[in-house]
Amino acid sequence: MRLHEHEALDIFEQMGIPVPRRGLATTMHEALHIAGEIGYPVILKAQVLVGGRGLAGGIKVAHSPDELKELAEGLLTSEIKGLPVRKILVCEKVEIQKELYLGITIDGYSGRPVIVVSTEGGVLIEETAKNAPEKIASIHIDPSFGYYPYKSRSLLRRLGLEQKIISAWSDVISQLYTISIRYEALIAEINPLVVLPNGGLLAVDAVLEIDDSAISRIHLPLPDRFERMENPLERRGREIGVTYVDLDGDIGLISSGAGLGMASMDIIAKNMRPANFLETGGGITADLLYRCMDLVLMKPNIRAIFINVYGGINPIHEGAKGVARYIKEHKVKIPIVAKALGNRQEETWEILRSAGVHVVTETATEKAIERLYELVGTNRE
Amino acid sequence: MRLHEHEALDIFEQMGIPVPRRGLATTMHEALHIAGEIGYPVILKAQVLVGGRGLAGGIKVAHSPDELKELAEGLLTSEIKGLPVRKILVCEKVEIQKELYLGITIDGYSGRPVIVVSTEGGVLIEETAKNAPEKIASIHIDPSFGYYPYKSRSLLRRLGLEQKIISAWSDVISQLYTISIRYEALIAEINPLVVLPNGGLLAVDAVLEIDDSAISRIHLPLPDRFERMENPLERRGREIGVTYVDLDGDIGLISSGAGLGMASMDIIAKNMRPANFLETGGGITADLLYRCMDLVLMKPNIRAIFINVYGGINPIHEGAKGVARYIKEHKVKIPIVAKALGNRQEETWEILRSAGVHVVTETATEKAIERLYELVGTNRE
Amino acid sequence: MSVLIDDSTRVLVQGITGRIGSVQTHWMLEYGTKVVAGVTPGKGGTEVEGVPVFNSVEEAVKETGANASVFFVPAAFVLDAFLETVDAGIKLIVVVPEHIPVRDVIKMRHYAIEKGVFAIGPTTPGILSPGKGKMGIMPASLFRPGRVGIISRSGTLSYEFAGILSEVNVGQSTVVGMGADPVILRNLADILELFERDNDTDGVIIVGEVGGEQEEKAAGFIARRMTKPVAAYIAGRYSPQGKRMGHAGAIIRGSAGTVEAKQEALRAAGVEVLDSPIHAAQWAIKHKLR
Amino acid sequence: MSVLIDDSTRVLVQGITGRIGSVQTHWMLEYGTKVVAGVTPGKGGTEVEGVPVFNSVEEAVKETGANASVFFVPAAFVLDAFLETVDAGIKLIVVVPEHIPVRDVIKMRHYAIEKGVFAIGPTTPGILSPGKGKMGIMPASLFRPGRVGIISRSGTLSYEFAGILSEVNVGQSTVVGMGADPVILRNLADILELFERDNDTDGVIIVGEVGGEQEEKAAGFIARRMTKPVAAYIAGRYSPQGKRMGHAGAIIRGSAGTVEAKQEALRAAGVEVLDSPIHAAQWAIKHKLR
Repeated sequence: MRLHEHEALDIFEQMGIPVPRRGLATTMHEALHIAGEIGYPVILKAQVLVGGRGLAGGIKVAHSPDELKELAEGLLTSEIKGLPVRKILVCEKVEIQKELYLGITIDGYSGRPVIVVSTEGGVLIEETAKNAPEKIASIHIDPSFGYYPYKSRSLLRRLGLEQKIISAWSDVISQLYTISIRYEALIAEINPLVVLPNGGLLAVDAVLEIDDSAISRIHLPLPDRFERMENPLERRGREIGVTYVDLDGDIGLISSGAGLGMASMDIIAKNMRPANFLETGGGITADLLYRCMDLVLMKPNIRAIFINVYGGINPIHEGAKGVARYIKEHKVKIPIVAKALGNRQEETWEILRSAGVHVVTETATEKAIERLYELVGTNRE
Repeated sequence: MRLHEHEALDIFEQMGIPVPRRGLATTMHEALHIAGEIGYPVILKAQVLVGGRGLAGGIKVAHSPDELKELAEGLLTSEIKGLPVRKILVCEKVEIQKELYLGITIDGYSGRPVIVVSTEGGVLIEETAKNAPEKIASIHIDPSFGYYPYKSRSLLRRLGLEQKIISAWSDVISQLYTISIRYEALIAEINPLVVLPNGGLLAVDAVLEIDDSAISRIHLPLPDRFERMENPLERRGREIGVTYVDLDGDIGLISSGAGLGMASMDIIAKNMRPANFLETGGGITADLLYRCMDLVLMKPNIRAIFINVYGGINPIHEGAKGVARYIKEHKVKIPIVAKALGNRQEETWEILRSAGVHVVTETATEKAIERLYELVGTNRE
Repeated sequence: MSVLIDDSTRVLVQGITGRIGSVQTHWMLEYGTKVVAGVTPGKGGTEVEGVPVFNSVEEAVKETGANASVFFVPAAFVLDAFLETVDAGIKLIVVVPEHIPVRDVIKMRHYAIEKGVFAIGPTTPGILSPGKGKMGIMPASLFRPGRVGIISRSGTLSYEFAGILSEVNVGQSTVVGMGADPVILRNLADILELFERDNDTDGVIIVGEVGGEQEEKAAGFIARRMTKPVAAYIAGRYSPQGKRMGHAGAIIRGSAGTVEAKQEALRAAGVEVLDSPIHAAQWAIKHKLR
Repeated sequence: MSVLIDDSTRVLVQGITGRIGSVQTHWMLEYGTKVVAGVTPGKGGTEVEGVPVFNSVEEAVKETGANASVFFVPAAFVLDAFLETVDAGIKLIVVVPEHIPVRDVIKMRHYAIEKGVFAIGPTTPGILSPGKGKMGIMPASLFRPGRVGIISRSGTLSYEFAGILSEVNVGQSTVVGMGADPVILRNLADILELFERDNDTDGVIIVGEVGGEQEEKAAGFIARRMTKPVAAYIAGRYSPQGKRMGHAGAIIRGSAGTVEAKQEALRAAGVEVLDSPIHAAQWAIKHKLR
């Protein structure tokens, strides 16, 4: 789960990390009020869960109430990379002497937490990593030994910084590391960590992504995981327990397994356009596939559905019953192609066929999608 | 810091360990009210911080309101091993099928936490350890690997228990281990852990001793460390930052270092009686020794004072100034013998001598106490 | 011999009394796997599908000589059970469950490696050696014996590739699901090494996915050490990106983890990159792998 | 040579800019100790008593060749600084401060032992080799060179014993404060072993205390391995007991940790048990130790 910037800043502040004065606004009037308390100029930051928000126009500076009204109004009626802006964070604008980078994540390959720092923070940090690797330093944390502050001091000395910054920054690293443990973070990041004219540090942005699998054991206040999903179809997917990603095509997809789903999308995309990605996970039941059919068809103008499932851990014959029931109850007329192999495959085919589903018995998804393409072609209006 | 049984039971309960229904009473009427709510018979337990409380008459069973009145009244006006009983815990009396033992402590020699269990809990547990060691099992926890529940299951299997008890007991061990970490416990103990007729477990006693050096970093509600000290002189010692133990003799003692203090007591005790143990630690100042003199003399009938300090980390010449000032301001007449060696010893002797203190310049404490004995002998009334 | 599973493999099923554990035990037995014991604390003394259930791994190993374990334990209990299993001396562990906290996986990974245990998963369909046995949830009908190894990040795509090969009479030596989590218990390169050493394997197919850096790191291993032909398919070219936040991962990897970057790294290591699963068949036939 | 401190010892003082750190640096230098560097993070570039101060142990070691460290760091920061010191390659560490949480000491102890570092303390007066140098807070005037080793749990009692010997012209080879906490960084038996191996030591006095089991365990070592005469004094016979709660410690030890139990164990190992510190003089003279 990714937290919004304002949620992450609140957590960082509780842990003692210096953060800017700020307030969250959902209307232009709220923004005006907050800016009045902070004093101009202020920064307006769209609270949307995408990277590269600044370059996409989601961050503005307002120097006066009039300018703020215009900018806040504009942001609150805009979309950033397809996401509507519902909230904006109004922040004090500080004088920036230098922008640093601090990130803590899990290095998947070595299976250890890693702390990454750079003296060249800001939006182009990944460019810095490529073009000036000497300005980046990182340290892996041994999972049984754990983190200690001296590790940060040693890391920062490698960047050739003055001791005053090392001391202050090392404190921020220790605090962020504690957050990353308590909140089971996959990513905890401050970019930029600003050096103020007085030499102090300020975290002017905050990223915190929590391990979904660990949420139930984090005994700390957390925002609701479902409410935050902007897209109603994706939220519905979460509710019924499947991964649903909304796309802009017209071919519905139900698959078991993320890899199989991705491969299906890749093949569909060769000459059609997927309407969604849907991955059931290992918990298929008749009811689940009934709901999946409903979810896929919530989107208007779906021209066909492709079902691609394997009976390994999943009882696909049960799933088939749900699909068949949905088709009958809702009198689904668009073509449905299914590839369903594995344990109890013949039984599954039987159920699907009797509901009018086009069952493909070859193994290759390519073949099934060829069949789908024929049907969609025939069916084209 | 040792917690009272009722404080420890509250913490155990919060963590999910099953504990008896109970209430804390400071008066007979409160006890009556609590017993009424719980239902008779009830157990009355004196809340005093000593071991062996049960054998010393601190635990009683009341079968009726009349009996409770008499017993509660009796307990609340009694002393257990010299400590006045100010509070009693009124507990439900359960039917006991078996008494188990569970303790978690730090094994000082190997420097590791250790979990100790026995199928023969109760007041005679240390006898069991000697006479029936096969009924005791223990497991050390590697400090970097940490504790996991399977360690408890494996430990309990060694006692030849049935699986149902292993499962329930293993849960209690995991909970108590978590407590021992969160509360930086030196000892966390349940004795007895009672097996009920329905096979469930109940912690009917609770010991929790917290590492004083770690208290400042435990961010959990804790009772006040000073208020709980029963003895006003010992409490005063804590307040001024020294270790003071009240004894029943008449020779006052001020020493730097616990070992030196203990050796001094051992030697004094050969033919006199120490009034106290007082150890300054490494923070001697003029003010501290002024306050130590005051503390030692708070006890009436002190016949002489022995000061035994070394100037290693301690500025003993500063300490001497405090002693001299106290003697002058309070016109102390009883004999004071001082042995003060180390850095700046001559300066120290000079200050003490000019205040009328008998300074012994030989190294052996034995010699100084011989001098003290002569003076006390002479001074005897 | 074959990779990881052979005639001496005596399988313990952890969480055998659960819904999935018991069903999968049935399928594993039906496939001829030597399932010798199950463990569910508190359910010792019972039987599932004729297999004796024990309260602890220690007892199961002692009583049955189990030397490999497959997990169907609820995610919250996997870490504890895993450490118990390592301590009991089991040297091969397959962790099927998904949704295990990544910090638990980190602990499991380090403990297993330290103790010389070969563990795969989590979120894996397991291991299947056609005609020899299986540990996990792979549906047996799609596999047939032969000499191609498959290593897949995705469970269902591993079935797809095996099925595509089987349809053209290309059999498999062993199919291994490496697991799909951000941290896995053994990396792709470690598993490739087993196939490189295996006398029953003549070529290997890697079924990868967008994200992470398993495939890029494996490319390095292949360039340096693999002598057998390798093909690779990377799923997720069409997957929507752009919602990524945080740069730390990309900075450490120095790679974007995109399908293109992975394909390029693999190609540079001499791997044949397959555009679609169905091309696996031609590749195997071209290399005369049966 | 002598135990732990010799001519090659180059001492680093951690927390050198603090009140106690700077005063004790003065005394250590005055005693002839080679104090080559100090560390206080944030105070690098300054000097204390003419000794250069660095921000990190790593820099101090690199610039000055320091190979031993003595701690005057506030208790809350000791663990972090200790691990830093071990990582910087220092092989002898003396931790003077008291009131360090026992769970911190546990981590320090295990890390030091794992990395082959000899550390003593916490709550120790340190180490003094008369005429050679000292690391810690022992007041030099009480010590004189000779061939008796002293190991003490109590700081001030170690001075007392050294002074009593010095008064009768019995010198000391090295005096070591083992530390007074429930867990210490090196156990008594480990320190005894150094004295047994030391060519400059002819006999050893152990100054113990009531509680714990250091002396009992040391008795085992002495019986098995010590060839030099050993005397022991145990303080605390008169100490009030009876407030002890909790049995776990006593159950593991299998001993009450009383003065009598310790004396008995030591006597059984051939140690001469001293009834009072002053008897150390006669013992040394009897064994012709100078």
